Amino acid sequence: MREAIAEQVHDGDAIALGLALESGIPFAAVHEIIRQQRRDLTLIGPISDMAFDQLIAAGTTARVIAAWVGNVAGGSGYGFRRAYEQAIPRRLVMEDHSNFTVGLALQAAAMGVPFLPTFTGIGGDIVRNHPRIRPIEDPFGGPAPLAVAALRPDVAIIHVQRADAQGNAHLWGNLGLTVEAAYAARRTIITCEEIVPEDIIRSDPNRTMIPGFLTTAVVEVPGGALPSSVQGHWRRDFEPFLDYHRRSRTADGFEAWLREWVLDMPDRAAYLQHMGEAAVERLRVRDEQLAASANFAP
Amino acid sequence: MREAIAEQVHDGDAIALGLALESGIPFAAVHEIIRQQRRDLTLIGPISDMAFDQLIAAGTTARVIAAWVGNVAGGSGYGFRRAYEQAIPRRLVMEDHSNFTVGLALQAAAMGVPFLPTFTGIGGDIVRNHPRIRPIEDPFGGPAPLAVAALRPDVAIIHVQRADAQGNAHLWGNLGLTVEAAYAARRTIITCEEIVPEDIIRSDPNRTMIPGFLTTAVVEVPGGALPSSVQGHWRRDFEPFLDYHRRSRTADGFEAWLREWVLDMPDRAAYLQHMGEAAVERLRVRDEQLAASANFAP
Amino acid sequence: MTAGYTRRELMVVAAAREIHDREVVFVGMRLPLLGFGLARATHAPNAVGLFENGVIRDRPAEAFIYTMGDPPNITGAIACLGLLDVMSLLQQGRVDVGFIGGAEIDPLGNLNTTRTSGSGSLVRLPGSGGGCDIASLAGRTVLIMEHEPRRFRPHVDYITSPGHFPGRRRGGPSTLITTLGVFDLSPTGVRVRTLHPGVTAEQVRQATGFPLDVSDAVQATPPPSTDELAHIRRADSEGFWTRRESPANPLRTMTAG
Amino acid sequence: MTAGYTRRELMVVAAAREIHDREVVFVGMRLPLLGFGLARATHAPNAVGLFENGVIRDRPAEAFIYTMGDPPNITGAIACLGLLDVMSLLQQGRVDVGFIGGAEIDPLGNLNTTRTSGSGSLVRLPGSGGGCDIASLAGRTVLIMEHEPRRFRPHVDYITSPGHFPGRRRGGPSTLITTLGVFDLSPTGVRVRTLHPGVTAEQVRQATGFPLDVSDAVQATPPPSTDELAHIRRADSEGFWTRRESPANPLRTMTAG
Repeated sequence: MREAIAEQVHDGDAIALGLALESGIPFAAVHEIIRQQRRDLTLIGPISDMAFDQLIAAGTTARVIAAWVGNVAGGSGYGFRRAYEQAIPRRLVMEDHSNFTVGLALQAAAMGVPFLPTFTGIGGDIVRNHPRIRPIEDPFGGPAPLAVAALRPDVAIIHVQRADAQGNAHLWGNLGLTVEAAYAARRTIITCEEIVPEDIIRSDPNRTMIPGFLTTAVVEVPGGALPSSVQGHWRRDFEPFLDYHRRSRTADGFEAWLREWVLDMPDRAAYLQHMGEAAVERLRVRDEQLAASANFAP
Repeated sequence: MREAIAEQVHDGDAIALGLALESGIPFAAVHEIIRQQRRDLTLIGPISDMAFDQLIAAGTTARVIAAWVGNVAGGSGYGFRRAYEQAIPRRLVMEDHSNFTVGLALQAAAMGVPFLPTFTGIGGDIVRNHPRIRPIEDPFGGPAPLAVAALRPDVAIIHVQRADAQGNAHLWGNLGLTVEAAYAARRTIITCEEIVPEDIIRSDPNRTMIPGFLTTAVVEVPGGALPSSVQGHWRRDFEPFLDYHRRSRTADGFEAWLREWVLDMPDRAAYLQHMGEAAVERLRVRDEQLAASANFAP
Repeated sequence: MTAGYTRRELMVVAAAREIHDREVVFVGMRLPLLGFGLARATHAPNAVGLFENGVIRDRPAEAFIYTMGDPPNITGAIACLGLLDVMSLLQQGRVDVGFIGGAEIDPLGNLNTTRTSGSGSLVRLPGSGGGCDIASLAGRTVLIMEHEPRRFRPHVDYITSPGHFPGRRRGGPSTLITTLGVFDLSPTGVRVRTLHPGVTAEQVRQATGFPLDVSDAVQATPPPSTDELAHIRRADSEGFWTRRESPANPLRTMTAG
Repeated sequence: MTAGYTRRELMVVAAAREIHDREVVFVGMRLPLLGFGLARATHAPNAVGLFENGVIRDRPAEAFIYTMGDPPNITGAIACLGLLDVMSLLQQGRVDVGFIGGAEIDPLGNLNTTRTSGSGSLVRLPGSGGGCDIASLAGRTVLIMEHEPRRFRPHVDYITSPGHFPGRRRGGPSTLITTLGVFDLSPTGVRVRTLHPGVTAEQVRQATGFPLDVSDAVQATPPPSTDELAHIRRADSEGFWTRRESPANPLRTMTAG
């Protein structure tokens, strides 16, 4: 994780993460970015949950391009609010989107086109004087849509259930904007529950959401998305979201939280240890509800 | 099959089929359309293989919107050529596309936008004076792309491995433009190898390529895509493609082929019987190469 | 708690009644989710629910979910697609009704969940999520709000989710369900449909930050039936969404997402 | 068959040499498919192959395939996506090199697979398939053709797959591999790179329907090595693609699709 972030994430980069919305948020990578003190980042995502709030409050972030920034469990993201309302710890530029427009912006980059048309947002303030959204005519004479300009992240960070050593990644459950962002991004970091032999991936090519030639780093980090959920691996852990919500209400509270859960943790293994074995085991999915078999024999 | 075609496919309809390209071509439905003597159809698809050729030669078709019409095994589609070159059995209007532009046209309809931009085809004749493709400006000042107008089929016909009674359909292997067409079409007919209990579908919601509320008819037709392949169920049968290629070289030859394989066959069961049990069994996939398990337990 | 049910339970019932059988519903979390489950269990057994993260369900999750991305909402879903797939279905016009919440509303049904200076100083709210998309693209929308004067404003500071405006292509807010009553929304403004049992016209006028014509003769919101209540309590067995009446509940400012 | 290998085997080797290690290749069927497999097995072990139906492979199928949609091409693939997914990767510029065939070609590398009156009467060909897309969007394209005078025309009747033209955004045909030789293509036209062993300059001039400067001093296409040949013959054990030299072979008019 340490090397992947060191190599792939640079000061000033635009980073897409939290793309599956409330699940599979790559917190291990987020915390490593904070530990490595990246600066002037742009964060891109639909609904970021508290990952963006942590990155903002830790001072890594200059700009956010997102549809919703907060803490799904607690509502407001206090780190986000402090930055936006009071420029603490630094000024934050916000590019507001809806889930659809940020998705279209990523998809335009994924498709290699300058923009995609849409009818969402017309009549509202998101699309008014938006740096990435402009009115456009329908050349076929129909009602005029809006054009959402392509948005190409420098890096997408994506947590999946399994990948092979080449970075071919199987992901199931929530997808959100994961695929669009991986296609759009210049570099893609895959964090995964397990690195598996390539035969596992090849047994189900329709499950490969990210082909390995798009992946620039793959890291095995079991539990790397906790406290968010990972289908078939981890339940959502509610309490850390509420705890973060309470403690991040003040800048001092945030600093204490940050020290405890990020700065004092050398890596994700330490984080899991700090959670405690009982907590980890309580969240681990042990039941099996397997996908019905699909035969790929030729 | 008979009732599904009677209810869902009308004279003058625009029908999308052959969407997964060379596999899963819904020949059972194609032959039923011919038996029911539909007229003035528009056929929509990327690479149609001999399904379009048969529909054209049988006189059902007024117009084709496609990227490639022929017989992948044999090259030329003689029925298509007779119609295009000599208006036999009737005049055929051809709207030429590339695979990408016909896909974008369907995807525009699927997305509910009037057009999608692209850079494909610039400098070539497909996009010149095309009824569905026009130059457009990039409102953000970049190079000017083309706009491909939305194309909404009246019906999409799709063959899948399994569906439940509500039409929620699992499809694996080749996808091509299947999903885009099902989303774009006003009505969707699913033909499937088997209708399964809904629990099978729900065990793997990421495998559901077509949600049932888009499906207007679901028909169990094992072998309904033969002689094309169906991953995990049927190998491709090469000989019928070559046989059709040889026999369709003349209009009379086509008529004899049509009588033998379509008009004299009341339904797909009769078709399989006419193939002969040995042939059917030779094509049936008996090996198992199952997708690696994916756990959906919460 | 009034007459054996909470206001929020009544709001769930009102939400359920906005869903007709066979409709495709863009479901939000919390009360709309419970309303969807209730509608399916009663008068709309063939309704289908879409979630903006890509999930399509024809029945609620079997275990409690806190977010639409929680694993029980995926397990047993009909389909789990991408965000753009369900947004495309929405933009195409395949969604009959969508539910949205907001922090502030104006008489045209414009919702603000982005930023407000209503209380004097600038407060940044989380943003649209999918709210703007549902408001823009669904066949009609049902809005769910806390009924407080500071939330009902003549003009909102920021229109996150557009309400009625001239030239609207489709849809718009049709119904507003609040903690005090149920209201019809149209391009001409807000009209009271029913007030919740025990709520007076004066109370509503006081709680609405813009002029609203309310007569004392308006009918009462039909209370939940025993069956409806039983269903809601099975679905929200801890009363997590339906009984927390505290104004400090931070969930209130969440979007539908 | 010349010197222990067929022309088509030589063409496969020439195609393989157009693929560099780590490149992303839009693979066609037939000779390019064999070329991709050969390149992977020799000098380009990390090349990745995309097929327009959505398949991504890093090694050829284990059984013979007749179309890119045949089941063995899916079994063991890295990924099986939709057509638009791979076309998007192509349009984005993620594909280094694509292979295309055509029925007719002009000196700018424009290909026609749509319709021709070259033989006097109108002949309808199958159309573009993905050929136009690969020609328009790949980082560079390699064209594979039968070298016959009626196919090499000063101007093609219909430009299905655009070659070089002023204002081209990206790419364009870089190499033409024919039954007679290997040629460089550029905005300034066709230049001979090598002629296949035994082919004379005069033969090429005769077989090219537009003026072409060919010197007798041009080098010979390097023949397949023993290893290369062994690999090709394992991959195409029936000689299905590599030994059918009959001009009646109907497959010749197929596009890359």
